[in-house]
Amino acid sequence: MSVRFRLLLLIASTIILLPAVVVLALGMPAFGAHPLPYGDAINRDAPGQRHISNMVSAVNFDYRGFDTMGEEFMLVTAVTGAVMLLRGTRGESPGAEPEEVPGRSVQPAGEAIVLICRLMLPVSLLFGIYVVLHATATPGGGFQGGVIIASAVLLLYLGDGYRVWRSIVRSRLLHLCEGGAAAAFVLTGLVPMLLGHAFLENILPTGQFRDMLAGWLMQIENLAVAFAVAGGFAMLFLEFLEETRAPKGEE
Amino acid sequence: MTAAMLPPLPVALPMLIAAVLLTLAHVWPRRVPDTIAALTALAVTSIGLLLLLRAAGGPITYWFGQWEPRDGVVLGISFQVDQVGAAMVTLIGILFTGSFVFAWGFFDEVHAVFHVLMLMFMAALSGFCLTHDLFNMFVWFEVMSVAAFALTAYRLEASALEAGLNFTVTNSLASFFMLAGIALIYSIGGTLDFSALAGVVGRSGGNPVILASFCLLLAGLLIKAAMVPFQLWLADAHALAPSPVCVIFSGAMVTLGLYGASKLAWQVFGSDPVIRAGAQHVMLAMGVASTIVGGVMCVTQRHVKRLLAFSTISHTGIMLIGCSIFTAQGQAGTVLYMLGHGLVKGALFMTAGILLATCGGIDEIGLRGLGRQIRPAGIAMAGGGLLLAGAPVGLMQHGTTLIETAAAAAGRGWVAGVMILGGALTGGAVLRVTGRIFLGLGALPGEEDRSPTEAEQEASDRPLWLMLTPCASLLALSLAAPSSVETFALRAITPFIGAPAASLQSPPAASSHDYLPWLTVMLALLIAAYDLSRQHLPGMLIAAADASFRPLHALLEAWHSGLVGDYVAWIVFGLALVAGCITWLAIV
Amino acid sequence: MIDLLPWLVTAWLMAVGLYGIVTSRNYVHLIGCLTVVQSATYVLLLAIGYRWNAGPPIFYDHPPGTPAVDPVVQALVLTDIVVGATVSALLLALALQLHKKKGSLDPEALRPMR
Amino acid sequence: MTLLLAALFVLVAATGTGVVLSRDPVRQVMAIAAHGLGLTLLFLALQAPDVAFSELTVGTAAVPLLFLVVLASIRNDRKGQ
Repeated sequence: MSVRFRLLLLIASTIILLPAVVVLALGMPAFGAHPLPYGDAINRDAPGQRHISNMVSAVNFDYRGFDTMGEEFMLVTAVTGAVMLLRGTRGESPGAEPEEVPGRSVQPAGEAIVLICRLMLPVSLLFGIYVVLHATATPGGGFQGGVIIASAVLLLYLGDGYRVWRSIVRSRLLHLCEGGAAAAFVLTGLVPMLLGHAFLENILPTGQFRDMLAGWLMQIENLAVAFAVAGGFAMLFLEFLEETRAPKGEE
Repeated sequence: MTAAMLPPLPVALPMLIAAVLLTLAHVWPRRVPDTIAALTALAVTSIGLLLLLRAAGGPITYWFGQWEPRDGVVLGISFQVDQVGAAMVTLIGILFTGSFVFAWGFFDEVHAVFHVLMLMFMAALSGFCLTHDLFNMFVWFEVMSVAAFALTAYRLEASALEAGLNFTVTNSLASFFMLAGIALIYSIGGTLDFSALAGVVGRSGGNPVILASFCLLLAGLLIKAAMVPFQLWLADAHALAPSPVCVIFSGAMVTLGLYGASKLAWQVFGSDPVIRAGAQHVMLAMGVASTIVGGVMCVTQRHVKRLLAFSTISHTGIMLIGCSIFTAQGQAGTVLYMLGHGLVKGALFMTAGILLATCGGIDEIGLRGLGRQIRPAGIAMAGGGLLLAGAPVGLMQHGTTLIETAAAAAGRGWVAGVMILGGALTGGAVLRVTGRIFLGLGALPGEEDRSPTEAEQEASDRPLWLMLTPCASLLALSLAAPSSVETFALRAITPFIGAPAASLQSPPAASSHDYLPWLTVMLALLIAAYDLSRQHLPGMLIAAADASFRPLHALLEAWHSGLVGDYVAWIVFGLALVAGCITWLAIV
Repeated sequence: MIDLLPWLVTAWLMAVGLYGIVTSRNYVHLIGCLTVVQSATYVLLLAIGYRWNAGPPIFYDHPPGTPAVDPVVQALVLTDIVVGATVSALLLALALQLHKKKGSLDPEALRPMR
Repeated sequence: MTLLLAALFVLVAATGTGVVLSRDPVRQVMAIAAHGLGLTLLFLALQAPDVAFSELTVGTAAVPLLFLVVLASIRNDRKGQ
C-alpha cells in the first residue's frame, strides 16, 4: 500500500476522531481541581502508616509494590532480550583486544579528558548511591539512581578506553546484579508469606519518619531495583558499545 | 505452606526461577535449565488446578501487602481468583509444560535465555489472568509483550527480526492505548480496582471520558487479540517465531487479549448500558470479519505456520462473537472454546515444529509426500484439523454448542453460519496440508501457490517421541471433556460476569441442530478434497473457480503487506472505527 | 484555556507520533516517534494527578497534611519511564541486527517473508 | 503558575513535533534529548520531582546515548561493506 493510501486512512481516522477528542477534552474533569481520592488517601495515611516522607516511594515499594515487581521483571526481560539480540552470532567472549574499525580514526583520549573522567567517576557514582539511598525521604530512588550509577560506569569507557572498561565491567557480574536483584525482590514477597503474612507485606519495623533508612522492607526493594536498573543499563551500554567495534578477525 | 498462599504463586514462582536461572545458568550443566523450566511449568499447572478446586465456593480475593480496603478506599492491589481465571492459569501451565518438553534440547545456549524469557512470559500471562487491578493488568500486559517481542526474533534471521520489529511497534502502541485508557478512567474514578471502578461507572453513566477510556482499553486488548483490522501483525510474528513459542502465542497469548477485553467489559464497564450496547455491536462486527478474513487467508497459505496463524485469527473471531452476545451462556461457551482451542492449536503448532525438525522445511508444497516416515505426526495433524473444523467431540465443540445456543436465544442465530464457515475453512486447510504432506496427494497446487513462504529449519537432533508426546497429550486433554462440562462452565461463569448466583441459568437443552457439527466437518473435508484433487477435476471448473477467487486472495494478501506503516495506519483506523461506532450508538 | 491545554497536548503528541510512525522511512526514526507517543501517556497521567496550589507529595520540607498532588500517578509514570527506555533499547537492538543482515533500515524495503 | 504551565505544555508539544519532523536520524537524537528536557521541566512544574529526575536521567541522557551508539555502529557497518 502506498504512503498516499496510508495518509488517506489517517485523514479518515482524524475526521472521525477529531470531534471525539474535542468532546473528550471538554468533558474531562477540571485540570488541577478534581477529586483524587486514591492519592489523597495515600498522602493522608502513608506518613503515619509507613513513617516515610516520599509518598511516591511509598506507593512504589509498599502499597503497589507488586506493580513494581512486575516493572522490574519487565526491565530484566527487555534487557535480556536486547542482549540476546545484540550478542547474536558475535558470541559472548569479550574481545580482549580492542578491534579497530578500518577508516575510523582512533585517537587516544587527551589527558585532560582522562583526568576529568576519572574525577567525575567517583563523584557521579557517589551521587547515584546518594540518590538510591534517599528513596524514602526525598526525591530519588532505585530507578533514577540505578541509571546514574550505570552512566557513571560508562565514564570509564570515555576516559580510560575500551580495554580498561572491558576488564572492569564484566557481563557475568552484571548478570549477577540483575538476576540476583530480581530474585531478591521476589523473596521480599515470598519470605513474609512463608512467615504467615501476605505477599510483599512490610513486616520489618518501618523506622523513624524522615530518616534516610526509614521503611526497612521498602529499602530492600529499593536496593533490588537499584541493582537491577544499574546492572541492566550497564549491560545495555556494554553490548551496544561492543556493536561499534568490528568483530575480531573480519578484516 | 497453606492453601491461602496459593494466589501469588503462579506469578512469583516462575519469576523466582527465571531470576535464579539468569544468575546461575552458565555454571550448570546444559540440561538443568530444561528440567527446571518444565518442572516449574508443571508446578504452575498444579497450582492452577488447586485454585480451580478452591474457587468452587466463590472467588478468592488476595490482597498484596495486606492492604485491604480501609474506609471504602482501595489502597493496594488484589488478585481475584475465580474459576475462569484458574482454568486459564491451568491452560497456561499445561501449554508451557508441553512447550518446554517439546523444546527439550532445542535451545543450546549458555545462558538459558530462552528459558528465562519463557518463564517471565508464563508469569506475566498468569498475572494477567488473575489480577483485579487495572494498572496491574497493564503491567502484566507489558511484561508478556516484552517477553514475546524478544522470543519472536529469537532465530535472529532477517525475516524474524522484521516480524519482531512490526510486532513490537504495533503491540507497544496497544499498551500505550491501554495506559491512556487507564489514565482517563482514573481521572473520573480515582481508583484502579475493578470493583471500585465498576461502582464509578455505575454512578456516572454516559460520561464521555468513561466511554473514551473503554474504547482505548478495548482497542489495546483487541490489538493483542489480533482482531480485524488490528490483525496484521499476527501472521508475521506467528509464522516466524520458533515453533515452541508459537504454541504459547496462539494457544494462550492471543486469546488472553480477548479474555482481558471481556473481563473488563463485564467486570468494570458492565453496568453502563451504552457501553454494553456499543461493545455488542463492535465485537460482533469485528468477530464476524475476523472469522471470515482469517478463514479465507488460512485456506490460501502454503507456509504451514502462517496458515495456522490465520486459523488462530479465524477462531479468535469466533470467540469474539461468543463474547459479543453478552449473556452467561455465550461467555461460558467462549471460555470453553478458548480452553479447547488453546490445546488444539498448541498441538497443531507442535506438528508444524515436528515438520521443521524432521523434514527440514515448513512449506506445504515443497514437503509434499515427505511426511510418510512420520505418520503419527500426520495422525495428530489430521485429528487437530478435524477438531478445528468442529468435530462433535471435545472442549471446542462444547464451546461451539453454547455459543450457538446463546446466539439463537439472543435472536442472532445467523452467526452459526459464520462459525461453520470459519471452522470449515480452517479445518479444511489443515486437512489439505495433512493430505499433501503425509499422503502425497495434491500434485497440482491451487491458490496457495501464490502465497509467501520461506525456507526454515529447527534443531533436528531430537527424538520424535519426545516431540510427539506433548502434542498427543494436548489433543487428548482437549478431547477428555465430560458432557457435564457445559453445566460446570455455566456455574463457573457467574462470578466472572458479576451476576448474582440466583440468576444462574439451567443448562441449555441439547441443541436442536445436531447435524451442524457434521455439516462443518463435511464442508471441511470437501474443501480439502477439492484442493487435493485439482488435477483430476475438469480444467474449466478449476479455472472458473480460481478466476473468481483470485482477486479476493490478492486483495487480502496485499493487505497483509508486512509494512509497519500500513499496520499502524490500520490500527489508527480501527481505533477510529471502534470509537466512532460506540459514540454513534451513544448518541442515537 | 489551561483547562483544555493538557488534554489537547496529549492528543497532539499521540497524533503527531502516530503520523511519524506511519510515514517513517527509517526504523531508528520510527523508534524515536514511538517514544513521542509514549510521552503522551506520561503527560496525560501527570496532568490528571495535578492539583492547583499543591506541593510535591514529599513531606520532607513540608509537614504531612499540606496539600500535595497525587503520588499514585507519579509512581505509575516513574517506573514506566525507565522500563520504556529498555523497550526502546530492545527495538534499537532489533533494528541494529536487521541492518547487519539486510544493510537497510527502510521499512518499505524490509518485509518479512517477502 | 498558570502561564508557566501553559508555556511548558506548548513547549512539550513543540519538541515532540520536532522529534517527528527531524527526519535525519542524527538531528533527531538532539530533538529527542530536547523533548526529554522539555518533559523534565514540565514534570517539575507539575510537582513531580521524582518523575522529572527519572525523565532527566533516562530521556535526556541514556536513551539519546543509545540512539547515538546505534547510529555510530550503523555508520561503521556501512563503511565495512
